[in-house]
Amino acid sequence: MNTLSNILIDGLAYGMVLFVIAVGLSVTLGLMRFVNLSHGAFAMVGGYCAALLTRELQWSFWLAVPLAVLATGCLGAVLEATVLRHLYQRKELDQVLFTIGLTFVLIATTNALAGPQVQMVQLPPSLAGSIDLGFRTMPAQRLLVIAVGVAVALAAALTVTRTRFGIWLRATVDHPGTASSLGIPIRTVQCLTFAAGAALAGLGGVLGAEVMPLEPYYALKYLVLVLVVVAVGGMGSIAGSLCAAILLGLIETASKYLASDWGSLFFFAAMAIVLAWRPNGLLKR
Amino acid sequence: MSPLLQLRQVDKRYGGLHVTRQVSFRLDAGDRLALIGPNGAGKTTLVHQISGVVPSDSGEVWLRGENVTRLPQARRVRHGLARTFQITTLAPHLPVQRQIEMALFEREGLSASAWRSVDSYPALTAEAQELLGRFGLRAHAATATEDLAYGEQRLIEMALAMALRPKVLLLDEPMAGVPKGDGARLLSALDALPKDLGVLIIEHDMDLVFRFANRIVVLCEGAVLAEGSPDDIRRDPRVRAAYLGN
Amino acid sequence: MSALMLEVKSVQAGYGPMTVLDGLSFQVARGERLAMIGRNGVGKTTALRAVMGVVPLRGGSILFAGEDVSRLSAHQRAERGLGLVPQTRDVFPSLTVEENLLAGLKRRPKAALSEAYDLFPRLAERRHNGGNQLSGGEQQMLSVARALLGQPRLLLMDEPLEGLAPLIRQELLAAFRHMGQQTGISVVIVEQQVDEALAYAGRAVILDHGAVVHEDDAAKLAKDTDTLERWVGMAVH
Amino acid sequence: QDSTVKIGIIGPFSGPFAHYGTLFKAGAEAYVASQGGKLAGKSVELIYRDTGGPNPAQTKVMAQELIVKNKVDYLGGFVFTPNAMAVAPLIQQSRTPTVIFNAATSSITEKSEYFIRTSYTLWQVTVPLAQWAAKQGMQKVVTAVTDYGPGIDAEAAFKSEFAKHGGVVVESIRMPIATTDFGPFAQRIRASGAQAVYTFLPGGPPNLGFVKAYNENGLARAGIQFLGTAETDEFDLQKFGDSALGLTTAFHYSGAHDSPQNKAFVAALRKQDPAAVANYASVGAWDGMYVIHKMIEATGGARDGAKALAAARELQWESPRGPVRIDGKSRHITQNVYLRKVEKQGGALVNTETLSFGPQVDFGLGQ
Amino acid sequence: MNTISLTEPAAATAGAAAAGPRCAPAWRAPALTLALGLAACAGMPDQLGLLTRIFIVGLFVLSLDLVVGIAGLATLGHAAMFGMGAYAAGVFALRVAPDPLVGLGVGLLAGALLAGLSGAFLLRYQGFTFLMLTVAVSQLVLSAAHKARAWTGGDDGLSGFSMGPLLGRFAFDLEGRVAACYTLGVLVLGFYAARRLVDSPFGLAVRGIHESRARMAALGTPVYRRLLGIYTAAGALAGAAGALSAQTTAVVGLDSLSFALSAEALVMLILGGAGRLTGALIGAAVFLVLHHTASSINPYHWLFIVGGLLMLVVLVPPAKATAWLRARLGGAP
Ligand SMILES: Nc1ncnc2c1ncn2[C@@H]1O[C@H](COP(=O)(O)OP(=O)(O)OP(=O)(O)O)[C@@H](O)[C@H]1O
Ligand SMILES: Nc1ncnc2c1ncn2[C@@H]1O[C@H](COP(=O)(O)OP(=O)(O)OP(=O)(O)O)[C@@H](O)[C@H]1O
Ligand SMILES: [Mg+2]
Ligand SMILES: [Mg+2]
Repeated sequence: MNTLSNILIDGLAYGMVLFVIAVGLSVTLGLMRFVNLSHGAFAMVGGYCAALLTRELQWSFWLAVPLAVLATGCLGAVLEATVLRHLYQRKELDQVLFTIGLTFVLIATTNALAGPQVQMVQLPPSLAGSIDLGFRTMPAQRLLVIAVGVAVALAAALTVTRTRFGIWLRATVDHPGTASSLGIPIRTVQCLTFAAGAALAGLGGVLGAEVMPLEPYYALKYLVLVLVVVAVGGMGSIAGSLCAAILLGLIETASKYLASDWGSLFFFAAMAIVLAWRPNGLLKR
Repeated sequence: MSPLLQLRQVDKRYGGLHVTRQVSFRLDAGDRLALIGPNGAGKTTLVHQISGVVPSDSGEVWLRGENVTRLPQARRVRHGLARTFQITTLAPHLPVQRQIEMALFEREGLSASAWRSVDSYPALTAEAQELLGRFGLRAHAATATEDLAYGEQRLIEMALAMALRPKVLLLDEPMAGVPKGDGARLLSALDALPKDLGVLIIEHDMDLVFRFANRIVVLCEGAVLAEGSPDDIRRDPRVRAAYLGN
Repeated sequence: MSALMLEVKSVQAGYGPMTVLDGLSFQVARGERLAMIGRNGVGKTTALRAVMGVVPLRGGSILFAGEDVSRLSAHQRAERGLGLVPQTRDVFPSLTVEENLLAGLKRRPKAALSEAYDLFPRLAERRHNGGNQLSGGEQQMLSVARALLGQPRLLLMDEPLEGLAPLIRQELLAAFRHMGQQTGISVVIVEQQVDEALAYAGRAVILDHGAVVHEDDAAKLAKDTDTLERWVGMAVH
Repeated sequence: QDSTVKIGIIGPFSGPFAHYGTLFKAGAEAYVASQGGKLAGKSVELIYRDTGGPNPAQTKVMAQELIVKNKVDYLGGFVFTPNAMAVAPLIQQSRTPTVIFNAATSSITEKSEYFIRTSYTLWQVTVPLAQWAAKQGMQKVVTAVTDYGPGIDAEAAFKSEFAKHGGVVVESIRMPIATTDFGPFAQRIRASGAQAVYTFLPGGPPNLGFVKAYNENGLARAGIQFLGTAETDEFDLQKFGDSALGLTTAFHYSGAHDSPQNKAFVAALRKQDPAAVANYASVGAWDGMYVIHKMIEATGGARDGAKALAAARELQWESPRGPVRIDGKSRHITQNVYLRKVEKQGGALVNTETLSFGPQVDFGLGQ
Repeated sequence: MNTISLTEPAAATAGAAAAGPRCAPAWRAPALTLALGLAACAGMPDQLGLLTRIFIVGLFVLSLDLVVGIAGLATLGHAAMFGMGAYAAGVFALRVAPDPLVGLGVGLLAGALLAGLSGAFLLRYQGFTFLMLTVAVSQLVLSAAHKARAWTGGDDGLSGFSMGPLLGRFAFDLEGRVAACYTLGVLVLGFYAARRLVDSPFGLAVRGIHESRARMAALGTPVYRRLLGIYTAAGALAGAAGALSAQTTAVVGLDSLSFALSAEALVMLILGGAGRLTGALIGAAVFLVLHHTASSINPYHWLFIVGGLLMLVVLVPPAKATAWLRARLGGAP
């Protein structure tokens, strides 16, 4: 009984961490269908910015995080406007190659600038402790992650499905030329969306740092994990990514409680089963 | 004589949408059957059901005396069925000639042969080139298919179906995008096909339909509205109201 | 204010190493209906796409309502009043029918949508279906309706009748005529159904190898079987 | 030219484990610099090769190149067991003395008689820790190790030794190597009702994650004693912040070891590379170079593997970690193991040695 | 016979000069590879280890090209077959017999077997779903190998076996001469077989499936079976490459099953150009040589170099670059 509630609580918390880390990719890969393997690198940039601001400059966490997210978004926008825009029409494999290359360079840069050590984001006292749930305790920071995760999921899903911008975005992805000839400013749409994806990646990097520590290889380490979340959730479905993240978080946590010596076997088996059952993801549109 | 193709009460739903309803008709050797009807009547869906792209919810499809309702697409093709697509469906990067050769290898049952080069079948190569020549595409033999104009790609759709030397040929708006003159000539050329071949054609150009078909089935809202000779259909007031106009 | 809606001056365009349009020039007057005909692969589609700005120019210039739009992007041209019905229809598969219609809309949605649904009742029935779930003809309707909702001053239509049932075709051409009288919209129509196109249009140009080879009054051209036979290869009737 | 001795150093210089490579380099070069740039009168050339992570095939290619093309006299380095295993046939065939600076599985030195090891094995540091735990009156301990070779070694070592002294390992948790969220394991440790947790994790981020989970889930407050080995590695000790205070580990080296030799080592290292950290990797390289130094001395710089090995076998010296010697039979280093506690000194966290268990051999051989 | 004529038949035959597409002889590229490989071995006797590695990885990337470039199935799990072949050959050498050629056959079969079995499941899916499922399958195989310590040695690696002499005569030497010739030989044979496969009607059908499944199905091609065929063939080649790796290094690590290996091979393939087989070899050679030089000159920041190169290759594709160069140098078009 106790184990079950532990699994539920820890699984939910871990799932939300997975979600905030993956949601940016859900935008760039899922929605824009741009195979953005540099997602982890953007997350890393966001995380490092926040770590730098809070630790070296002693900024308040609440100020540093939005700024770090903004900075990542700007980096995304600049890269999109200068280089990545030329890759939308290219083969997916070219996108893979380019974004992997970009990731390598960002890893090497990070390593050269900040060294190989783990970077910590300085948490404010209100988040640093843990919260007593009666029968157990839980890190306070996870509550923030859960709240932000839900908020981001709602905001993103509504933007995509309910607003004019969402229609523009999906139209642009389907047939850019035709979208443009209907008067949709496709360049703006693409650039903004990519920047938003990068910013969300940055947010994930910051908020997820407690569980997925920031170090240069961060950019590649969790790539498979976030790809799995996006795949299981279904291309282009933010809500799907949320469900997938929670499901996978629960499974992973349950396996830690009950059968940890099987490693990530259950995680991947779960993914295989879900995809075999629903090839287009949990929430197929 | 058993019909080449027979549909028995074929049905298909997409969620709440009843797309084909209890459709039955037959196609005999030598038939030139036109399937017409308003947009969204379910004509393409019916062709998908016959060729096995889309499974039927109920009903049966019989091909040359055999129930093929549950067979996969490939098996139906081997039973002598060939089709074209309304929305051009080709391998975009392959040279046009290779595209045709694929069909020929498949017809000859060679597509599992994994050692001899495709160039070592001179008879088939010649046949492919001859076929391209007949469609005026000989000069494009080495061109990548996607580099052809839309109308030329429509012709390849036809050429591929012909290459299979089918017994039953399903043509889904083959003339769309082809200049009218060429379309007319294409159809009269179809007339010269072997007599025992059954052709089912979907087409919205009534000039061509009335010239080509010896029998017409009108589909409306997924059900057969009328069936008969071209003259019957032309005069049928229901068909005029639903489809033909004045 | 220029009396010409569109002026295409010795335009060059192509794909990769290939040149498709080679010195293409033609004009469209305000309120005029121009038919563009020619065999497969002569560059009709490319011409329309170049005017719209979807295919980049390699030479020449395009003037729209007197303004040089050669360097503008497609959406800027759309804002100035150009509209295109692409030959491949390009319905957005991940949008529903209604969202497809809203994509290019600049006005209040309600009135515009009901206009579109009046023209194509079939679309109203399918309004919540995905764009990838439509029949060929329904896609064509959607593509035309979508372009019309943008309220273009010059509408470029690439085989807009293809795949439509005869009844719809007649209705649609009638609607186009009506619209032309009401709003003074100019139209360039590419059509393989040459007789229909010539009956609808006021003037016609024939393309071959990416250039205009013949230009005439549509009604006159319709009777000029020699010319048609030569350039379009049709011996209809 | 003839009098130059070439030493190939194989380790990860890129990838997630690149800091090992950096520390190897700093440690080895610091040693050479401390000897005035020459070893036994010979100038030495250090040639580095990057393996990335565990990649035996790649490692073998590099070792082969070093031996055949660069004609190195000695090999050094090695972080991962399979990489070390991969070169065994090569060094055996070419008689190249090879000093392992880090890889910690006991059986490696059995694969070739040209292997010498100046690091540690998990048996070596765990056995005295288990004895100590039993002596402290602990009866129930839970083990939580990362599920890979060294972790399994560590678990086996603790279990068998602790049982010998009457203790019970109530639960043996193996944590997948890719684990990032250690919360569930912390809960399991707590639920097991043990008095202490013995743990082994690979260096870097997992250490941080585990210690954080240990604190956040209230294990420290519940009085569950932390028994570790390399977890409080000086390399990222400062990142732990105050959460590391009081962690108890048993290990063969602490950067804070109080001896003139260690002070000299730390100073030399600083001078070589201000960013380098004195920890088990850099000291492993430093001592490894010492062994190579002595082998060069014995052979006079000539290429004679057998003679070099004979010299190394009986070596005994005062290392920065304390008195050590190479065990003649196993060719593994015999050294003191210390009980250490994390404390704050001058604003920085250090591993303070509170107790020396005395010289320990590798108990893992023949297990 | 069908007799349609759209244009005048005379015109069609007159245009017979328009040549159709033709395949290059299947032996040409492999023969060139053999010549280049031998020349490299002769020219760089010190670097036989590196060359051996290039031959092995080249064979592996070649097999990946069959799946990715030819069949159009992007996979990030190809290492599963490589590792399977490696472990099979290693276990075979350790427990049964040390003969290299028999071991190679065992590795090849093991790779084919795994590909056949996993393909039977995987090939029901396409695109991104397929990609992620290949990741899942290879991770499951990795977990299994990790768990089966008794057979695989877990993460300590499978070691302790040694290979007998090749053909009973040529023992594997320290400089790696025999290993280099052996792997080059297998690579060239594998390349020749792959070339024939791709140029055959079977290969054509697979390429057709790559481009349009619906079209191929309508032509009567049993799509699933053809894909399974090519996937199994690719698995066999990957297994052979794995076996070569196990035999020449005498150790098999879990890295031979890892995601990193799959991803790296994919990078090599795209680098060299997917879908042309030669691209696979070029990509493997360029990548490994680069890695090797970059990491011997300055091991610290080789990621800068390779990352920059990858981006450059995408932005300025080699084909474009050579065309530009040729134009620049004023050569014939
Ligand atoms: N995307 C493309 N890439 C390369 N070549 C193309 C492309 N689109 C068209 N072409 C080529 O450009 C030429 C002109 O094509 P275009 O589509 O403009 O012709 P069209 O007159 O519209 O023909 P149709 O009547 O068949 O639609 C053709 O030869 C075609 O092969
Ligand atoms: N996958 C699908 N999901 C839902 N509805 C579909 C799907 N495919 C087709 N439909 C609907 O089924 C109906 C019949 O489509 P079908 O393509 O068979 O029409 P058609 O008779 O060929 O029309 P057209 O002449 O326009 O090509 C259409 O209304 C279409 O919207
Ligand atoms: Mg249809
Ligand atoms: Mg066109």
